[in-house]
Amino acid sequence: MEFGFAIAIGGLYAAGFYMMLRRNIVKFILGLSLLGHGANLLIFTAAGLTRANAPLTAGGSGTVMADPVPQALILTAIVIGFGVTAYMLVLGGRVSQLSQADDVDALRESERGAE
Amino acid sequence: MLSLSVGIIFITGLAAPYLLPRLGRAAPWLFSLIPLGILAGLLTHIIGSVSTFPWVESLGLTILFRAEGLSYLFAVLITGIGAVVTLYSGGYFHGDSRAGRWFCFLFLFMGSMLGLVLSDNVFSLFVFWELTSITSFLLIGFDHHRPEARAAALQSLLVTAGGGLSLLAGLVLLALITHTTDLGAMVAAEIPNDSPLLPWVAALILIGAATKSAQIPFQFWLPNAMTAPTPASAFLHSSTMVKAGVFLLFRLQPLFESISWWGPALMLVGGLTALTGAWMAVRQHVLKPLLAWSTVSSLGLMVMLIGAGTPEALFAAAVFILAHALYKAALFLVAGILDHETGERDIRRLGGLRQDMPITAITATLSGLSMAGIPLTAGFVAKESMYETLLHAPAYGWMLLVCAVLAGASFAAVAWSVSVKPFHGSRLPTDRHAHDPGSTMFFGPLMLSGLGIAAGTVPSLLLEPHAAASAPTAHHVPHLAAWHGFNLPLLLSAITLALGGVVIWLRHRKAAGDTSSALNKLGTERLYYRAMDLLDRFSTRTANTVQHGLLRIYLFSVLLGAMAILWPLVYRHAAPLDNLITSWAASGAAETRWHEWALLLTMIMAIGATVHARTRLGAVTALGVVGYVIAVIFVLYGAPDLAMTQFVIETLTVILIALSFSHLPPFRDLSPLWVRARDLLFAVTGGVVMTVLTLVALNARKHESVAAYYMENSYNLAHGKNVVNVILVDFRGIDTLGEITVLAIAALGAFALLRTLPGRKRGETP
Amino acid sequence: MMHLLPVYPVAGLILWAAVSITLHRYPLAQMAVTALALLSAWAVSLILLYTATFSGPIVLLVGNWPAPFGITFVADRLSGLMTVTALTVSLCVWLYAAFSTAREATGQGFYPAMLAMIGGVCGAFLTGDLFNLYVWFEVLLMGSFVLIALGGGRKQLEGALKYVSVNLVSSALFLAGAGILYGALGTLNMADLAVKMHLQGMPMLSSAVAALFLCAFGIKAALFPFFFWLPAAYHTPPAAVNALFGALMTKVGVVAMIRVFTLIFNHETEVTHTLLLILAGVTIAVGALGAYGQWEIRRIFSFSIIGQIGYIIMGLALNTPLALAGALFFMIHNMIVKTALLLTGGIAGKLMGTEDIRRCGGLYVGRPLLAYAYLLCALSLAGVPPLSGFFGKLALIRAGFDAGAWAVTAVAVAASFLSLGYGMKVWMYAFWGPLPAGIPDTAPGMRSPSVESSARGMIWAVAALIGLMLLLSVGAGPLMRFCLATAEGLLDPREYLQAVLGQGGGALK
Amino acid sequence: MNSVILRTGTVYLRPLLLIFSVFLLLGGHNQPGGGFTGGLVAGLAFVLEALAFGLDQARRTLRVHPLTLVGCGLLLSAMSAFFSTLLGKPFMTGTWWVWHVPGWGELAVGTPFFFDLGVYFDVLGVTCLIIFSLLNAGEAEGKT
Repeated sequence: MEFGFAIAIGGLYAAGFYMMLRRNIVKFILGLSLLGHGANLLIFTAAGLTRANAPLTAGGSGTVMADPVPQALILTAIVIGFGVTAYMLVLGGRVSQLSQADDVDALRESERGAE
Repeated sequence: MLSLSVGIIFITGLAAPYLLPRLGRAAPWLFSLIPLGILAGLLTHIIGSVSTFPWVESLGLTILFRAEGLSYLFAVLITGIGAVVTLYSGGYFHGDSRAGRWFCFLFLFMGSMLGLVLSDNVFSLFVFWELTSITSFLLIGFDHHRPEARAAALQSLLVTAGGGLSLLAGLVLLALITHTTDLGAMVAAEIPNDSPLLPWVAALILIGAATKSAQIPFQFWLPNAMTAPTPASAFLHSSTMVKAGVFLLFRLQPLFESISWWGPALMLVGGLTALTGAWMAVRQHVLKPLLAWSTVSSLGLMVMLIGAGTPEALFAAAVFILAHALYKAALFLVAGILDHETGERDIRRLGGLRQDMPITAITATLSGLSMAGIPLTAGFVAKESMYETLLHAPAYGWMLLVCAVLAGASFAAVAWSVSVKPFHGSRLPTDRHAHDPGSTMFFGPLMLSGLGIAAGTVPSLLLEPHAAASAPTAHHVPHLAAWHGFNLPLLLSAITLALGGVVIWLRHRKAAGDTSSALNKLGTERLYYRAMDLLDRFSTRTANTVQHGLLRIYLFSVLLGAMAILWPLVYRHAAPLDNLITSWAASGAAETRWHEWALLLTMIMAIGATVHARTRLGAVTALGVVGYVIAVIFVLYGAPDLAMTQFVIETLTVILIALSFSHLPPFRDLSPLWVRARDLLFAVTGGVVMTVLTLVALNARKHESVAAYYMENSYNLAHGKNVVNVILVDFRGIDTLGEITVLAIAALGAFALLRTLPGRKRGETP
Repeated sequence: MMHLLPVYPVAGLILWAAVSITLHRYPLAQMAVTALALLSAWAVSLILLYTATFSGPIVLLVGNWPAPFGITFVADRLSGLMTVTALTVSLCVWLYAAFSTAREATGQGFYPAMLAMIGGVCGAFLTGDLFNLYVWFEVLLMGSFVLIALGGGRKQLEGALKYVSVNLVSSALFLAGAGILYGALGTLNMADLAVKMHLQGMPMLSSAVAALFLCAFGIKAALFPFFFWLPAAYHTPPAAVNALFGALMTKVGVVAMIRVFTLIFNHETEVTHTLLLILAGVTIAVGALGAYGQWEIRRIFSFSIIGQIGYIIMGLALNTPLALAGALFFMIHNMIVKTALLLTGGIAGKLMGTEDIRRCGGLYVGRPLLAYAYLLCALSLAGVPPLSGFFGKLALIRAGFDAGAWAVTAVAVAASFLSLGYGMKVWMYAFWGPLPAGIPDTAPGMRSPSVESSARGMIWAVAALIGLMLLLSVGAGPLMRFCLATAEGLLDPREYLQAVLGQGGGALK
Repeated sequence: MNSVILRTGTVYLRPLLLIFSVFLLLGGHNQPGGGFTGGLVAGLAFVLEALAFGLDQARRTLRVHPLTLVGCGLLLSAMSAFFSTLLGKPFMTGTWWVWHVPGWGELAVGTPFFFDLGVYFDVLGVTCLIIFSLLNAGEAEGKT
């Protein structure tokens, strides 16, 4: 299964990279999202996959449980990622509104004047 | 005491703008008492000869002052001429509102210069070396409202500071070779002759010294720097700053003797500089450039003598340094008086001023005699000793002699132009009513030129002791006398004077051509401008190439860089990867259940759909599917908390995207096919890197982890059965504190961004 | 007291940020709260530095959980020094902001974002846990994202977008690296990681993961080829924000890099450190050239940050005590001087109405104090002795030649010529030069009374920074000794490991 | 968004979501859930309301400014983290009050709970603030 996951992670990263290199601002932000998914899945996989029970200690000592640490890390990362993506969406929306364009290449105003 | 002396000069400088208006007319006199006092202290040896002050010892940077030998000679020169220039400045800037600033810069410069020559630690020497560059920059650009003053200041700064960096590199290397930063110890240190670094050190230091002392090919900045107010020119360009390079070469000469090219290089550079300076000097008509080019020539002679390298040559150089300082400072000051009182700088329009300005005329004549090298002057003694030395020089003697004679001839011509031409002949009309200046201005130059004559009359008293002390090996020092009888050097002197006369006659006959074109003929200045221009264009192009403004190209470069760094390192481990893959393909594939395959397939299809989507809604939906699949994976692998969070967040994200981009048109294909192909290729490569990295990481899995501790103690110690939640709020609770801060600030930012909409009043709350 | 102090500059600032968010209707109260927060954190950081210097690293086990399990906060010499510097600079920026941006940006989250950002910076310096470091990075990034876009028009938001985007890539890489490290070594505590790395290592992985971190931190530190976000965005926000960024943002990346590469990834130095050295050399050259090619004051000095980051990374890459000490000294100096310069640029821009030096002039006559302030800072930045920039440069050059890194050291020396060049370029045009003809009254601020009074207030912030710079120059000896001790501690981290993990950790190294 | 289904659904869904969110919050320490998911679910309830009945209605239901909610949530979390230092224990040490409730077992309330409560309010506030701001901006744009 890990092998399949490794491919999926590669796919997520590849799609993320590709989308981030697009000129459309929405695609670009979706790309960032994909990249985040890739990173989360990478942590999840790298720490070891087990089809085990959720890490709830009520089940007694005998049961095999999934590693809770990567779960906690990913949860933190997901939430942070959500905050950042939300901000990024608002920012992207404002920029495209101000620049009257959905084309990332049009955003060159701030770097004019160095001629 | 030495540190204190330097310190006092600096403090006076900083306090000058404050003190000046409060001291009134007495200020220049009082100010000049400070260098004078230090001079007296040095001469009477009341001020001790060594003084240390620790600064950054861990780098070998100690302020170590030692007033011995050459340092002592220079210290005497700097304080003496400094006192004169200070007094003179009082008259020159009388009533000028910028006088306070002037005295500040002047004293800072004086202190730096004094610190430079007294330093016996290479890094402390460098500190003061750079300080002189900076302070002279401020002095040269003092009249910053004039474009040529600004340009000259910048030029002098860039040339000398650029050379300074070369010097720094050289000194650091030297410290590396000799294992000391003490100048005295360095010179005495045993350096293996075959040290491969030593020639580099010599070259680097030579560049540093050549820039400072205006040697070819860096000679151009000095005449340009004549836009400085005259007191600065007199101080910087006659006696102090430009001699710093000479000073350094003088001190380090013993270190580099073993390098075969060292002496010849110095002689070549010095000789060429001497000739160039001489040639340029006789073509000038304006007072200060005239003196400036002759200074260049003199500096060349000094470097040439150091290159000759014998003790006699070094001694002759020291005598020449003294004599030159005395007459050149006085002449610069005289030039300043002429400029100040008549408003005229071109000697062709000056004449017959001796009736109106008798004291100035006397001062000029005395110094002029010394410069021309007429017997009974310091200049004569210096010239005699130079000729004497060169006659006995071991190598290239006659060539050097020719240089010296030609330079001497030009000095004679210059002396005539500055000290005879303006004062004799018919009185030419001037803009202002010419008269002798106030005592502050004439006192100093008169003293200096008088001293020049006195030194020439009794050289054994006034010149010999100082010069002798400076020669590194004082075992055999030629005796200096006002008159050595009729000998070969005297004949050479006569020839020199005769040649000088010829030059004067020629100059008198024919009004020389345009001086500016002559300036340009030398080429190296053009080279400087071309280099600066090239730098300008190259840097602008770099800036524009690097910062083109296209975000996706930035991202492409960043990712490309990251992958270029990652790939080889991941690849190094890829060798046993075949095994990994085959073993997983065998065992992993069998283990994998059908719904897992289905999930993976769904995810990959959803990823593809996200990339390929034609509409925004399609892309967002596909992305949502990716998120939900990941959530299902979390459920399957024992992470219900994650799954729940992922579900809710995915939903929210979809709502957010729908809300924030409602105003945009549908997707268009903006990039041409080849760009998409390139990006796709790159993205796939990147994905492969991450896949391989994951596989390698899986292979390097841990055997034990901190998780066991959490499992064990979650309920007993932290009262919670859900270990993930306990980690989040307790074991690693501070992560969560940071995380909710991120959320809070993100929301705040989004709120602030959306509040200031175009067409809406600011400050309305949603 | 040590139960709280090492975490106070982080958690305290967040607490105050929360207070100031709650006070979102009262801008003046927000300003006061910020001052209170920064001052208290500053005082705490001084205590931390003092204690760390004289009685070794202070370790706080957050939540009272033992070392590799809970999160530790470690105030050693490095983190103490960096925290003190960061907070000192922040206080000066606060002073400046109180006179300039306050009226424009309060009520829009300026102060909470600033507090969060500074808190995140301190967290990144003080934490002893790798994933926690990621969290603080995100906190400071989020704060900076908000600050850089606050109240902005089109230009500023475009810059902000670029800034945000590239930095998010860094976060993704960092996350991947942290995940892989946990997977391989089963721990996230940096000291524990160091020990485990030493004992069992990651046979196939360590340099690849090191490279992952190199890229992640390299983006934040604006190293070549990751720096593009910096010149694209830094000059767009108000000067106070620009100065805060210039002082803190890149340095956090550098400090993280120093920490990680001296503590954890110090085994395959021939790969990682050589790579760092090459990148440092190119960064120095491109940074200096790029800065020389600009024409606006804050653009010049924003671009030049890149070059100076190169110097610091060069020190790290050389991996000797002297080099690291030089890098640290250089960094402290740079944080102070760069802030002062960016603020000076802001004042000049306010006075002249433009920051394009070709359209400026006459500031030397009109504003002598500002001019001298600028001159001192620009010279110090160029490493002209006896000002503070010289000592770090000298140490780095010595260390570079000592290590035989001829090419990089030569580049470093040559680039400092360029830094003098661009410093003087500004001086020539904006200060010494006359107001260019044909520009109708470019200097509205020279006469406007409101700009007048705020400029006077703002110059106090610059004056404080210059005072610090001079202090750094005069006291270079003790500070360099301190940096050397810090560097030795970094290269031989026994003390750190022992402090965090107890005897068991110390015995291993 | 003026669909009747949405409105009718929201009327029933909203209280359910809120109760569910509280359940997630309270149970989070022992079962899947916690402050985050709780806060997000609660936030979703208000988002639904705003979508169905309009922004003003949602604002009225929420009563306080979302930003205040964000600030207070963060403040509560931070203060509960600081609490233990008042007792002379390291920062963020869990302080627990344990009661034995007859017929139910042990009831433990500690600072981590208040910390989680802070998270709940923070996340709730954040969700509402962002969505409300976006909706508000959309409305403003629609008007102009």
